[in-house]
Amino acid sequence: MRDIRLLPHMFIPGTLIGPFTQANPGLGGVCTFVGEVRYDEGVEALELTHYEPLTLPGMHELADRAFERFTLMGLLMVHRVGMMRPGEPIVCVSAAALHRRDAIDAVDFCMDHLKSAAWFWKREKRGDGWHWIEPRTQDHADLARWQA
Amino acid sequence: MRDIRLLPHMFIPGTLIGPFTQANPGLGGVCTFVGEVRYDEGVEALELTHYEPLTLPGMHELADRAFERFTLMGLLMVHRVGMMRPGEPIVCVSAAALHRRDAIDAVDFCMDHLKSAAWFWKREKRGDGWHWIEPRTQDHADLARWQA
Amino acid sequence: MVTVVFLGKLADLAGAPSLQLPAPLGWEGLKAALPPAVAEALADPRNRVAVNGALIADKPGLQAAAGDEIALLPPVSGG
Amino acid sequence: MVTVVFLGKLADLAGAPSLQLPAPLGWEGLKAALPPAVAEALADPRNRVAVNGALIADKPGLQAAAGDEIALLPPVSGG
Repeated sequence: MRDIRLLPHMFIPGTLIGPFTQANPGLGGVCTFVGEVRYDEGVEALELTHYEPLTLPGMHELADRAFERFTLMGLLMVHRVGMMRPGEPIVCVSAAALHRRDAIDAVDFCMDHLKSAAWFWKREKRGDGWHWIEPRTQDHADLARWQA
Repeated sequence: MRDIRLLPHMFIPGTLIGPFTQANPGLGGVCTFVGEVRYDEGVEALELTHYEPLTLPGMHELADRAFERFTLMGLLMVHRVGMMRPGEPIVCVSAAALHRRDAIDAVDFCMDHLKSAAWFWKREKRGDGWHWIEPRTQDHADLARWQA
Repeated sequence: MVTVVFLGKLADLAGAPSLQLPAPLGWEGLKAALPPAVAEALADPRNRVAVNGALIADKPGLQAAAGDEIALLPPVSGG
Repeated sequence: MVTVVFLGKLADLAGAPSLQLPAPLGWEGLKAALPPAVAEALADPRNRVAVNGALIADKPGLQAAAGDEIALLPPVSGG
């Protein structure tokens, strides 16, 4: 079960995760990460731009690599694009596997790559206008863990 | 938000995770692991025995250590006890944090400890009767990762 | 009386989940009152003993009074 | 015509999300037609170029024909 999507509208993670879990009978474990737009001081909105011809194929390639690297039964990878408000879900990655190590590591792997190696450009709106967000040093360090 | 429970009856993870997420407003991410009883060839049922005076305090100590080790906003740790059928959820750990690394690592940490260092005794029923399950070598290796 | 609770495999060896023994009860008294296979298993340091929910470090130093609960705990099993 | 799409910060520099330029279009023609700040940014190897959704390794070798879409991609940003 493989479900990779870009969503231009608000979503409720529970409505994706329930069916995803049901679609992988016989699994040993499911790990799920849901990221939400944080209530950072002064941030009114966040906009995530993508470039369709690269962004979705890039997510599919990332899923391919996750399936090669880990023993998975299923992978769900859903990313919001467009305008979001603090508190809204922005990303949901769920991995189903026979063993928990594969499920947890696959989610970790996908999240690190989505955060700093996927074709998204994020900017936030503050009182004085829009500001582009640079990846944090921590994000680059997280990504480097998988390159050994 | 801290919710540590032993459950003697079947539960639906979604009914725990939704309210848990709602109870931690301002979070950046939530990581959740749900383990289910696998459909292993010939296994008809699984029984998880605990010893109340040690098992629940042990889970609370584990939660204390997770809160010390990671920067968490909330932690949900629910474990089934009693008789289970293949396909039923057996454990659900969910961690909410400002940053994904803390949420994912806290779930990983708690699961490794619940699997091989918590006071549970697991046995499975096959055609020829009940068999106690020994921790896998992989479980000990997983646990050792946190002792550095 | 002292309640002795057997967990995991030790319940199989004991043939019952628990047992009532007269108080007071020390280590030698406990071993003498248990089925031989359980008494023997207690020598294995991986099998732990708790009194009223607290693990004891010194098994031969066990002292249980009336109303106490002794738990005999084999290594946890899961996976 | 060739469509030129600006992503992220490059859209701010260009003052628009996209631009139509006459075909055929090469690297020098592209740079000459862009606002100077964008043309300058393209020299930075961290800013990538894709033609019809495929990243190109050799920017100066760019060749776009009528109907092609050129995307100018700054480093991704997120976190």
